[in-house]
Amino acid sequence: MNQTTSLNLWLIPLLPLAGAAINGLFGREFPRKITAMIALAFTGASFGWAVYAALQFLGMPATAGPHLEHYAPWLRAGHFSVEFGFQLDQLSMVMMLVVTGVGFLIHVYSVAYMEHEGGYYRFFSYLNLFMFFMLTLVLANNYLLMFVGWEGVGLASYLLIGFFFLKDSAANAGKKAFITNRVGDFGFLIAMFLLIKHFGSLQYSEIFGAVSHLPAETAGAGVLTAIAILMLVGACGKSAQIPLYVWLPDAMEGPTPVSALIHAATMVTAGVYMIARSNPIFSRSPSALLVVAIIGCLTAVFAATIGITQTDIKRVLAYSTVSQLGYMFLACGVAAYSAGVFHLMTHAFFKALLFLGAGSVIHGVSGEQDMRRMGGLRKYMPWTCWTMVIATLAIAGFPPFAGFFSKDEILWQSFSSKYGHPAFWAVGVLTALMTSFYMFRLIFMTFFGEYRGAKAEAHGAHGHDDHGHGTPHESPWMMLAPLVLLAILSVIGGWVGIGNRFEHFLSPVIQKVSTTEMQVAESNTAGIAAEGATAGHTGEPHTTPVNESEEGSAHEKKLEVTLMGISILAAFSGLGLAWFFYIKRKDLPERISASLGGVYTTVLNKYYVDEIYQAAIINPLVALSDKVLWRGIDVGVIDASVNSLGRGTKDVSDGVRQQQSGNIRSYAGWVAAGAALVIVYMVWMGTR
Amino acid sequence: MIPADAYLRILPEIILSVFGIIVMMLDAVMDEHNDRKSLGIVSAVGFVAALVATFYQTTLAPAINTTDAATWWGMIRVDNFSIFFHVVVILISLAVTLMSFEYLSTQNIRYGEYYALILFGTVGMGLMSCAMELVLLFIAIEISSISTYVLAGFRRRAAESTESSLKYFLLGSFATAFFLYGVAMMFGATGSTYVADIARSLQNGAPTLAYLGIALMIVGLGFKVAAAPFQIWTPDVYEGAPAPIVGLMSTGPKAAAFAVLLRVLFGTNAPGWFWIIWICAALSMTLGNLGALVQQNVKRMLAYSSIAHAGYLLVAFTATKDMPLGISAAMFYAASYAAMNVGAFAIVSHFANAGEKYVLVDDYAGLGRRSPVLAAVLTIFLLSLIGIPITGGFFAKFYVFSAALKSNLIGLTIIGVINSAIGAYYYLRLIVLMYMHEERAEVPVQPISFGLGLALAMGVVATLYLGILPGRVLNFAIASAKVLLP
Amino acid sequence: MVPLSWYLVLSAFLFSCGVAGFLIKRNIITIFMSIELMLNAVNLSFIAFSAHWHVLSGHISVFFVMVVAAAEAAVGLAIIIAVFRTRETLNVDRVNLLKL
Amino acid sequence: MNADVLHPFILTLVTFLPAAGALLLAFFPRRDRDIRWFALLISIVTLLLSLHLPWHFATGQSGFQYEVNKQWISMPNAAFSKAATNIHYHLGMDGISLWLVILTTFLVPFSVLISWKSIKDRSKEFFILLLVLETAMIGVFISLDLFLFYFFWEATLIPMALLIGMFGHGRKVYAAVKFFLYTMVASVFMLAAILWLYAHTGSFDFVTIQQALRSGQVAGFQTAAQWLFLGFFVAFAVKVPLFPFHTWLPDAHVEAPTAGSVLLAGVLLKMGTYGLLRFSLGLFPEQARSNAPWIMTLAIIGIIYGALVAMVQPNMKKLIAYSSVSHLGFVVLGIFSFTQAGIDGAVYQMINHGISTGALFMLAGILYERRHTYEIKEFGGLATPMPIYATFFLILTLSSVGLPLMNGFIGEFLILSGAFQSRAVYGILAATGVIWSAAYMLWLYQRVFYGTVKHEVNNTLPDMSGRERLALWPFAVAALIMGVAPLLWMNSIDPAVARVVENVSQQKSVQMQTPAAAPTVPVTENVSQVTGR
Amino acid sequence: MLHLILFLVFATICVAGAVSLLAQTHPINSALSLIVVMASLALLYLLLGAEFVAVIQIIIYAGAIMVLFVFTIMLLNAGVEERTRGSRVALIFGVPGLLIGAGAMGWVLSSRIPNSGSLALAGTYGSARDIGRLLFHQYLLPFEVTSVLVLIAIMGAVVLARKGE
Repeated sequence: MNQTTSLNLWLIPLLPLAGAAINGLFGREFPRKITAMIALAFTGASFGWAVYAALQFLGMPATAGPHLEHYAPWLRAGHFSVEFGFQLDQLSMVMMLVVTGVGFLIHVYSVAYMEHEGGYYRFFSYLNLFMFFMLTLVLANNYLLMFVGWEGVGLASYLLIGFFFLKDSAANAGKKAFITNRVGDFGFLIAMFLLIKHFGSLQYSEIFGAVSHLPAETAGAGVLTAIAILMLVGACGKSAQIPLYVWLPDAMEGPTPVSALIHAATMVTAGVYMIARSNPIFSRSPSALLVVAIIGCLTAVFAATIGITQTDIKRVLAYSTVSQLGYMFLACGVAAYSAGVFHLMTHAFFKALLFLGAGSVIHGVSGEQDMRRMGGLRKYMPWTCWTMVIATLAIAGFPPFAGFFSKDEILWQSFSSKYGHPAFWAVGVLTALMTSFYMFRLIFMTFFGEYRGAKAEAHGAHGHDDHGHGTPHESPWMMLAPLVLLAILSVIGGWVGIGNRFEHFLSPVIQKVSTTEMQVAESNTAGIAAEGATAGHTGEPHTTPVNESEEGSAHEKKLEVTLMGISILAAFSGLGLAWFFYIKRKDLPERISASLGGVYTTVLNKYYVDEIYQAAIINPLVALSDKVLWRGIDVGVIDASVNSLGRGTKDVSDGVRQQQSGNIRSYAGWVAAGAALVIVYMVWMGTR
Repeated sequence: MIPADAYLRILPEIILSVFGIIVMMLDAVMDEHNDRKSLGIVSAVGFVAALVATFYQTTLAPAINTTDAATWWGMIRVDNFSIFFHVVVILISLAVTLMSFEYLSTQNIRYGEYYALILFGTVGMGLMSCAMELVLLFIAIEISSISTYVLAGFRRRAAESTESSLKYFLLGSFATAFFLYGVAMMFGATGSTYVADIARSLQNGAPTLAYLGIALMIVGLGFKVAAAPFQIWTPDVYEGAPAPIVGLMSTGPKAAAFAVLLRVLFGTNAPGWFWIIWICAALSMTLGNLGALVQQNVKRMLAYSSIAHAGYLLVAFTATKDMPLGISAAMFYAASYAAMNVGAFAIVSHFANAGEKYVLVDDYAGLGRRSPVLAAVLTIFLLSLIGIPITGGFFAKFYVFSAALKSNLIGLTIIGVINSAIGAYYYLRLIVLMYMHEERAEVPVQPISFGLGLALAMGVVATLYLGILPGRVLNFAIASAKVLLP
Repeated sequence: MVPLSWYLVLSAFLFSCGVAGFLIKRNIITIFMSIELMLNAVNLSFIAFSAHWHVLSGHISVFFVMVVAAAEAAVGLAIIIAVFRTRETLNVDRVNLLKL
Repeated sequence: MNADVLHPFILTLVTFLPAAGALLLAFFPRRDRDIRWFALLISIVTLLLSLHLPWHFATGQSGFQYEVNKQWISMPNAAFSKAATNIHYHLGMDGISLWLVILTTFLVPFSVLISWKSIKDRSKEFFILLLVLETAMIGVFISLDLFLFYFFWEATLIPMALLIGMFGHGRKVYAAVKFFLYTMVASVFMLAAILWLYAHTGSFDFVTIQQALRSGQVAGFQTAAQWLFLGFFVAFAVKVPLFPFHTWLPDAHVEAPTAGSVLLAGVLLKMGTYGLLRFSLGLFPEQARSNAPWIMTLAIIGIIYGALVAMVQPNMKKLIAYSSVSHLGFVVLGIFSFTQAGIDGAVYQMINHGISTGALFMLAGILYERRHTYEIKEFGGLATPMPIYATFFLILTLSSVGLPLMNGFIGEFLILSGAFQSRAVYGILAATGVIWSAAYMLWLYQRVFYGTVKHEVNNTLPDMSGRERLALWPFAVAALIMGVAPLLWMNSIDPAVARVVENVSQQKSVQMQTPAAAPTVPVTENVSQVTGR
Repeated sequence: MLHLILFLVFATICVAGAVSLLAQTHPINSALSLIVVMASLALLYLLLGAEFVAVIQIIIYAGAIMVLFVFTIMLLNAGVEERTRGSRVALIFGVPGLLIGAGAMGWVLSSRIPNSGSLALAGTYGSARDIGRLLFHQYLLPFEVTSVLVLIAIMGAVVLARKGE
């Protein structure tokens, strides 16, 4: 690694931190303009520096490998030590750019969106704080530092979800998010302990270096599997996968920009990032990968079904986020990390866009979130409408929108990868269909048909205060500009993936696995890489371990095209269905839902998962702590026994006291008795 | 024919007796109706003089032989041991005298005999610590006992006082008879009443008679030091007797009696008493503490506590593997116990008020607010009784137990430490009441008079000195322990 | 020719009688008398022993014991009088104000 | 002034300055203002003096520094040579005690500040007790003579009990007595053990005894060792408090005055863990090892149990008290993991807990001054009327939850990794603590600060005054610095701990050994083998 | 031989007196029986050659002390002692204890005497002169100390018995 030029990566996270600090400490006194200025300035600067750094990095020779910067030791115990140090490589670069870029746009958006909210400075300092932690997460060069960001973003999201803390629901959501994440972090922690125990370090370079000498754990599970699974737990927490996804929908209590930034674009994808980052470990544990894939599939389809039934616009998006994250996990699960990251990126664009759009809608209809009371907004807010349509096309996977490329890549990999399986593919397609269905449902319900909202709408649930009149209205340009930019990105964002350029770009980060039966591939990784470089346009997957013969690749091309076709078909049919139900035959949905009855309500109520958790875990736990541990053991057993001991002593002492009858003759009696004992004993002693 | 040396050897006793007589005379010529503070001052002077004399005695050579007139034919022996106890008892009596000025006036007792009796009693105690002959020992014991019998009954119009006096007297003389019988048996066993001779003849093997004698003497002395199972009289007597006198008899005669016990058990090669003392110690500690737990009357509570402390002190006796250590531990304990207990009773007597109305634990509620100084001082004494560091009580306990452990008396030590933990509770109760409760009934508190202040000061200084810099006293004790052993 | 032990046993018996008197008699004065009896018993053994050892110190001891007894008697009776004044009784069982 | 001149006296000075101040205070007229200011002055001077210690502390050195060793009491003793039998005035500090002393001197001035207004009645007594307590606490941490140690150990008891009993509220007497008796009863066993050691080694000197025991010359040690260990252990376990012995803590905390709670949680509990570390491990390594399993189990029970019980407390202070049980459980766990990391973390966690929990108690006290209750249900929505207060509370909550870049995290992480190394399952069980702590602290925070104001009175609550903010700022900052730059502390802690570890593990100290199988590979290598260039 | 007879006679009287001391219910009778005991003891002393002691036994004890007793009894005109329900402890523990202790002592004194030689009718070595020499020579200190004792006794008696103010 060459340390010739330092890119001062530390600036990138620290600038937002500075912004956060300034706003946090002195923001109370500032006018809103200044606050906004500061927030934008610092995030913008950080974005700028990120771009600069990225360019510098790309300028470096490809052999250079990751660009490392070591600042200071952080903590040390014996021989074990951790440092403050950043690492810039292809993967973190992508993340960095997404975070700073999308983050900046969302900052801009929020300036207008939050115009009328209380605690303006608080909001922006939190938002900047989030940027800081997120960037630390992605730039860290060791797991502990990543964990810092990991927990930090959790904190930020806690604060932002609970931003409207006057609402109990918001406060609850924030707490729920933090604690659920903590459950995940617990797994992450243990994973780190295992790493320490077995590699004596948390530095990526050292760990992966050490790992690269280990064979894959094809036979049974070993340390690496354990580590991988535990990391997966962490990832599930952050990225809202089954079973820890429950916090994300509630997180929608936060202001919409927050949902866009944290709960769609960036934070929730941290899990995917971590898995991709740890690919050397995951790749060596097929079983772990399988688990990842399965969880991904389940989450994807599960969330999608819920998404279909929701009527709260933000919740629909929330569930779609969950399901898209499932997609990314699926990708990682089939060892197609680059595909996962690719989808991560595109998803960041269009999902952010969707949320911002939704926010704009909500803003426009003065705080209403229920789609059943919207409709026909097309004519009131065209910009919002069309940008959102673009995003929808993207997420639904219509070519040539961004989503298409990434999603198609995932589907293909899930089918063809060494770890793939047709079942995965099938689920993927099904999900794709549902996705496009509920997304268009959203579009139709919101923008088409008649406006169903009451004109003089009472002010919004979260105290959102619009400009008095009830009629929907387009949002100010400061909110629209980001929409437009993101829309553009949602269109062209995917093109970088054409011909596996993206995957190829990431390949330095993805470590090849040397499994016993794969010695061949291992031996000529160079060859593969080279061929990949030349045969770029064939869209030939590189992580696919199947042998590299010409006719094989030709046959594969056919296969891939067919599959592609099917997925496109799925997208279109989703659109069709949505159109059929929500434009053509508006009465149908009710009927169907009625006919489905129980099933429908179950799904509508998100399968009662929250209720089940509440009843199965939380309530028993609280009851246990209260009734058994505290009142039972603490008060009932320990204190009681101590007190009874004391009482016993008192009783004994009363007994002693009773001997003081006050009668002289009794006393003499005692003395005589005592004397007798002494005498007898001594006589015995004397005559022995 | 009697050399001057001989008189020097009993100089403190002489001085005390002279002052006693002076006090009697003055009392006779004084007017019935004015209080006897002046006499108190005179006797205080006497004690100081006696103290000086005692210190002077350190220059004497500790000679002992039965033909030498200079030691009254071996009747007494002036050495570190006797000097140690002389100092202790004289200081005790001095403190008690000082605290009595105020007490007598509040109880309006106008008998100069009070002071005279204390003076003469001190003579007895002094002799107890230096007598080398059992008959003289017996007389000395009787002197100190009889004077305390009388003093205990000094609040003549109070039924409790006379009753306690009676109980003390009857049971006391009962016990004395045992002791005397023991003396007779020793005499019979060895043909002499001189400690030295007895020691010599018991050196190699003792006849059963000697065992019997020791047993009877232990009974008698055990009673005097209020060790279980002969402790039973203590609470009643202490409750009834006038507070300052309780302060006196719970420390002075007791210390002297311990001196005698040491003399008898260690000075005469007495055989076979180990387990008796062991059991006495364990019993005293346990019964004393348990009894004190539920007491409402402070004097009674302190009485039980004094039983417990006698137990701790006896623990030191059982450290026979390293006798000098054990003996010195016992001596040190006696001294520090005297310091703290006299102090405690000084406050009790000050606080008791006319007719000893306020002697209940609850009367002490809120004392910390009403007179912070008094409360603080009492707290120091109580902490010392509990055995909290920087107080003499702590170091004494510490030293005793370390001596015991040096002789591998783990069992006894465990009993001891557990007891000291139990004991903490009832002393703490008082502290808690003083500081953490508001007063219930309006209980008057007089300003602290000069005499009392002096007595308290003595107590506090002694307690802290023994707690923080016990070194010199310890070394003195060790030295005297060495001379005690035959 | 009387063996020493006879005297001693006699003294022991008298002593025990004294103790017994303390235990069973109700009248304070009588109790006090039994204490005197105990002292007498002790004296007897003193004398016996000094006869046995052919030394006079035993006699001296007896002399002192008598003095002590006298002193005790004086004080003791005075105490008894004082008690009688406050209590109007000589029954020891009734003198139990202080207890527990 | 030249530092070296000071070295022989500095410890004595730091230790007894507060006591001297208290003595002076005793003769003050009862004018609260002067008394307060004087107490503050004394405590601050002490703090400044104590800062001399880390300043001139020879980092990286494991031995005791600033040692003072004077004969104090010569206990005559036939069985041993006179020299060995003296009770010494032996002070000295290593990296472990250093920071505990600083913690003490750091906490006291703020305790004075926080009691500025709240103590109106008998403030003279209050500050005297406070200063005396400071002396005793410092003494505990730096005395290297067992007698001296016990001396100070017991000396902390009275002032604390009185502080609780005189200036507390509610069932203060019950609490005070309970506190006193629990600790008293426990510590007499330690006394017995100390006496045994003296009786058989003829010395009270920690180092001497340690060497004597290690040499194995001490007669009958093998049989007594287990009992001695337990004797010490019980005393410390009650102070810590470890799981079954903990019930005195909540009562003591709830009823204690704010300053009392701060020092109780901040320092007194550390005396227990410090004792475990210094004496239980230092004197009885074998027993420590053989007893570790059940002690660690107790610690883990304490962690989880304390957290769960804390979760359901209706009373703010009780909640924090139980959280202390949980936190101290971590410390004990770390200590008995016998790993460098674990013990490093334990020591660090002691300081953390002092900072964060101390501050939390201060905050609770501030609230109490305004509303005279700790009942959580009395509050709610406080973030609106008192935002600054809410912010401080949040920061310290996070530090106690163990958020990275806050002090709490460093300690917990090291402890857990240490525990994990020694026994994986313990590490895992204990790690659940991170979930619980988040649960109860955030729930508390939500119930107190979020939502709309439920009780009218709370609308008018004034936010933190300048004095209060002055008292809290240092804690928040310290929490942050300790999280970001732990090395400032670790550099002096690490060597001292290393020595402890070495002592307790018969073979050379076990640290995080890097397996020989995986030599650290330069990154370029493993990347290039992928790219193939 | 004579010695033996005399011993038996006086011993019997002695025992009888002691027993009657216990048996009598009126203090006066008890006092009288105590006097009997003392007198017979005096004679036993004579048998053992302790003339001086025998004499003062009569003078001091029977003479002074018992008179004092009788005087007090009269003063307080103590009647027949009423049979109050005595203390259980004295009977349950005291009496058995007494019996056991007495038994042990008796056994020791009867059978464990070092050289259980018999005492001849000794010469007059216990004469007043010898006693006097001893008393004012070797036992001078105790003798002087007794003066303090007596002084205390007087004072105590005065203080306690004096009519209250």
